[in-house]
Amino acid sequence: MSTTTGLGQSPYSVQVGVPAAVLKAKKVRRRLDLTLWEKLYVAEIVRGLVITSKHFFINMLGFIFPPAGKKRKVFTVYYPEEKLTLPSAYRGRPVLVAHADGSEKCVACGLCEKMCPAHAISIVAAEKAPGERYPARYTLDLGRCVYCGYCEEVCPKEAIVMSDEYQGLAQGDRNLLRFQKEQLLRPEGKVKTRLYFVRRIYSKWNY
Amino acid sequence: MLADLIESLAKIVFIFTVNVGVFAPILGWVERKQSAVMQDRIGANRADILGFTAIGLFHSLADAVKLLTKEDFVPANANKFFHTLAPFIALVPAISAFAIIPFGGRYELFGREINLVIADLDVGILYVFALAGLATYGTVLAGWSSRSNWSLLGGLRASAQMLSYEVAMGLSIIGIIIVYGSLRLTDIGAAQENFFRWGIFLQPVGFIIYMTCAIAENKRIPFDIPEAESELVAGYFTEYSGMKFVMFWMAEFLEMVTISAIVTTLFFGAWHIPFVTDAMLLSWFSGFAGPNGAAALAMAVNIAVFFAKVSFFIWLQMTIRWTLPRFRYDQVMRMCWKMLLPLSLINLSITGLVVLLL
Amino acid sequence: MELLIFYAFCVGAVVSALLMVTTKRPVRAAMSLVATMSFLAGLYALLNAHLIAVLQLIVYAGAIMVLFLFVIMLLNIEEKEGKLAKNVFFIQLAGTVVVGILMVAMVVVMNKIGAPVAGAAVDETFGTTKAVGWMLFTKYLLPFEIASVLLLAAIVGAVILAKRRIDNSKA
Amino acid sequence: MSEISKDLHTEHMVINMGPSHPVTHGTVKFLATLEGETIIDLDVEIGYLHRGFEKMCENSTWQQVIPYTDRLNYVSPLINNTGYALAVEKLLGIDVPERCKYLRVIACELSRLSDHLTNVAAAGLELGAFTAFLYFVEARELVWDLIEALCGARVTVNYIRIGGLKNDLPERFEEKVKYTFKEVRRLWKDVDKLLTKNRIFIDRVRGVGAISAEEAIAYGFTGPCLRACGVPYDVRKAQPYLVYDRMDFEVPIGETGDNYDKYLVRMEEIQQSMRIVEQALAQMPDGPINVRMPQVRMEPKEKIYSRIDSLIYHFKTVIEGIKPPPGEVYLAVEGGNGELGFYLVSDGSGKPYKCRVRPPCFALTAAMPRLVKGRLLADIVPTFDMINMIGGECDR
Repeated sequence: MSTTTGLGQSPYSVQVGVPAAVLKAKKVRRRLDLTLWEKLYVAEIVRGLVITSKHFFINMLGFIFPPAGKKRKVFTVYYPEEKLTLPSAYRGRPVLVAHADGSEKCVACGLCEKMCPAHAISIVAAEKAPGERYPARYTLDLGRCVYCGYCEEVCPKEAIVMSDEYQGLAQGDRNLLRFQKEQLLRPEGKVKTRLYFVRRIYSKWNY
Repeated sequence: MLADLIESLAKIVFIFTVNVGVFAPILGWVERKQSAVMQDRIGANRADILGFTAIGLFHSLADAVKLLTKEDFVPANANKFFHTLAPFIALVPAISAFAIIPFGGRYELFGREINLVIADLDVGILYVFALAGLATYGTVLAGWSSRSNWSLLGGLRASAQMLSYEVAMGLSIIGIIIVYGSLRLTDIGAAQENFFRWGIFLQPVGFIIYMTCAIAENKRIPFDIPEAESELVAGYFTEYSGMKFVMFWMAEFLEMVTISAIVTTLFFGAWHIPFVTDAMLLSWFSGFAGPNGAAALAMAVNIAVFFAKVSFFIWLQMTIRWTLPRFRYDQVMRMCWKMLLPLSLINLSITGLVVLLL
Repeated sequence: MELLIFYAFCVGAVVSALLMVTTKRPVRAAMSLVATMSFLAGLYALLNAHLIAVLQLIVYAGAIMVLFLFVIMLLNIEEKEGKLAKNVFFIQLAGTVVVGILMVAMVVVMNKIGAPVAGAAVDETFGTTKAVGWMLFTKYLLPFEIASVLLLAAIVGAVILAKRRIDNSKA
Repeated sequence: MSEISKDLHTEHMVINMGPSHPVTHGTVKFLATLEGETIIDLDVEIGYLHRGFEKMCENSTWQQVIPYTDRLNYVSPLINNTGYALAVEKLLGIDVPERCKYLRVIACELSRLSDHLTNVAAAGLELGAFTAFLYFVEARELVWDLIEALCGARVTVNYIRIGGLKNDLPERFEEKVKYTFKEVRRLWKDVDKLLTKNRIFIDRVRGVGAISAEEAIAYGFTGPCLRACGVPYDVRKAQPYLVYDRMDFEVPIGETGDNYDKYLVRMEEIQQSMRIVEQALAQMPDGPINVRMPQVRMEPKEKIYSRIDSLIYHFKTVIEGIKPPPGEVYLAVEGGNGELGFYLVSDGSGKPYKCRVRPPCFALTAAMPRLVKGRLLADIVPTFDMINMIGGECDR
């Protein structure tokens, strides 16, 4: 305590070596005492009621006469019937990209497995032909996945991307969340926008 | 004799249906929906029958089914007898308080004089206070018998708060009683036929005090300290579930209806439309409906006007509940004893003086 | 019909009063007293004394008994048997004798005075707020005022006693 | 002592508030000893959300830590990301491009905005003002929409990278910001009207949880709670990082350090944060967002697909991790609750030797008994809300 006493005399700015003009302190306590009018409770309560009932009536009108192009004024979404438009950056469940013939693009290099912070990916690599690797088993434990998007970021083959799928991830049994290669494969056309997004964000501004 | 019995039975059935059958379940929905609209949300809208949702109205039905079939849990250490008794004690006064509130005027129908009130008691408004006093036991016993620290604290807070506010509430009403010279609610209602003799113009301070005390008595925000969920989990009904929980809940809603009805009767012209007397109504309707039809129509108009006013005050109470933060325990007591009580005494003496001088 | 209700209330009042006396659990006793008060209020109401009935409920059942209960809860008195439990037999005997004597006395007095008057015997305004108020502020004004002064004195005395105790405990 | 009070049997009531109690959001337990309703003793027990963050870091590469930091203060994850990335960059001795700095400032301030909105809203909620809560949650939802458009996730953002960023601004971001801030300012005004001058709210928060500046510093307060005591200490001003020295903003300070001042400071900081975002968007230059160091920040995808040297670097960086020189570094940023410090030790390998976090709300939570002792039970509510303890950060 003794080291910090005397703070009242020397402003704190002196102690940290920053001039007071830089700190630009602004007092926020607008008034110390309430006026009698405010002390009576009633005025402020009425003001609060006016605000909330303003919201009430505007929203009621918004339900009865919705603004053009929308169903209602409040922006809550009726989830299963209506769905959000996801931004292009959105990271949903990771999926594997398939070639046109249905085989996976993945070459089982193991970068995603290595990078995954949650250790959700495990790959068993095999060779189709000499020098042509492929994942014999590709297990993605969605119970562990944290949707960080590192797998997509490190993949040198555009073989795994974050899709915009977010449904079907609530399961009673954890084993059902261990997705195998077959469950994860998506045709290239389905994740085209994401592939384009990934390619673009990494190249456009990097240098 | 038989006709009397039928008449009063009809009135009881009507009020009971309106209160327990219509208001209590629907208010649960109204509270959810109104708060949602106030807060830029949509609110309950999922429960449906054959795909028809009726803007969420079926939620009250679903709630009822859910709560009735829910396990009725009693803590191991609780005093089972009082734990079971408490919700009933809370609910019964809330239901029976409506008996003395007039919801219409006095009319001649088929040669019988019909007064639209279940019991036209001479002591009138005092009856409501008596019942409010009994309602305290519900919360106190619930808090005590649960054998939970939160419940006990809630019960203690509830008893102190409800006792204190009863005093100020009683005193705030006396002004109205002096002005109209009667305790009988039908008299007070009839006296407000003239728009400029509505209670709100004669006793504006009394209205504010009564409204405050009534909300405090009903233990709703900003006075919900006995159940303040962020402090005491749920206060005196922390340990209740299922049907018993619903009874506290219903008691709260019914009390809200009663408060609105009393405010309407005492301060907002009861069943009257401004500048329209019952005689005017009768003369308008008798033009095309005959004397009996006119009386029936006038009664219907009275009832409609009365319940419209009641609905408005329910809306107002809900708006207050969803707008304001809650007090602290000591602030509630200070407000009662140091602000409302002196204020109502001053109001009382000024009213007495004015009445005496005029 | 009315008589039946009257007797039902009577029986209720007596039974709950007995329960109040016999039970060893404080909260149960307090609640029995509340029940007695409520039944008494019902009796008053049936005797056309509506104001008294309501006041009985407001003041005794509504306020005073809540305070009783409040105190019992605050003190957190366990549901224990009282200290007198050892000599139950003698106490019961003594109680029976006392109650018996009282009963006999009551019967004698009743016979002397005659049966209680029926409700119809009083005039129309009996028991109305106006009538009671009129009596209170004219005929019985002095006793009324004296009672209020007495109560005030009691309140002041209670405050002083409570305050002194706190001061003492601090010192 | 009189005979009566001697026999009078009184005892204290000990109640457990938490770990699952409506007010102890963030999972903490208060062991309160009550005399009537007055708190005569309070014990704070933390650790219910301990995940072993610091130990986890020691077993992951430097890049892998970033998603973990999201979960520290989960209300303002971008600030945690930034703090960690800056600390590692300081260890590496590298400087990120201009545009990256501005983007980081924008991200940080959006995060601070959501943090303060949540905090003020939750305080209102727990005092019973549910509507004020939902107005600010609505505002926060809009801010989160911005964050989602920027980062791809609302809470677990994982946006900042060592030596750069994950991606650049999305299209039409300025328009969205403009719209969002218009709405946030509208809702801010409504909440301000609902709470700031409401006597009930003032009674609940004014004078409660007051602490002097000296004591606050002794306890290790930082952030809005220290500023509420009247000390204009803000890491963004005192030790400017990124481009905060180019921003024109004010440091709101209070007077007594009570909950009302904390509330006012936070309300004002919401406004200041919006100002900073607008300025940063206006000043932001065009250019790269990542450093040109293949051993730190991976090369663009096209290069990796086409060039063997890039691919080799890429593999080396991912598998072995970034290898900062041995040494130790401490770097603090202004988090949502105060000074969020990262103390990192490197032994030259691909993994942190030690990663220690200085959580601002740990010191604040430690002062809880001092703030509420002798006050009423209900005063725990606003005091704890204004302290804004975040379990993920406090327990780590």
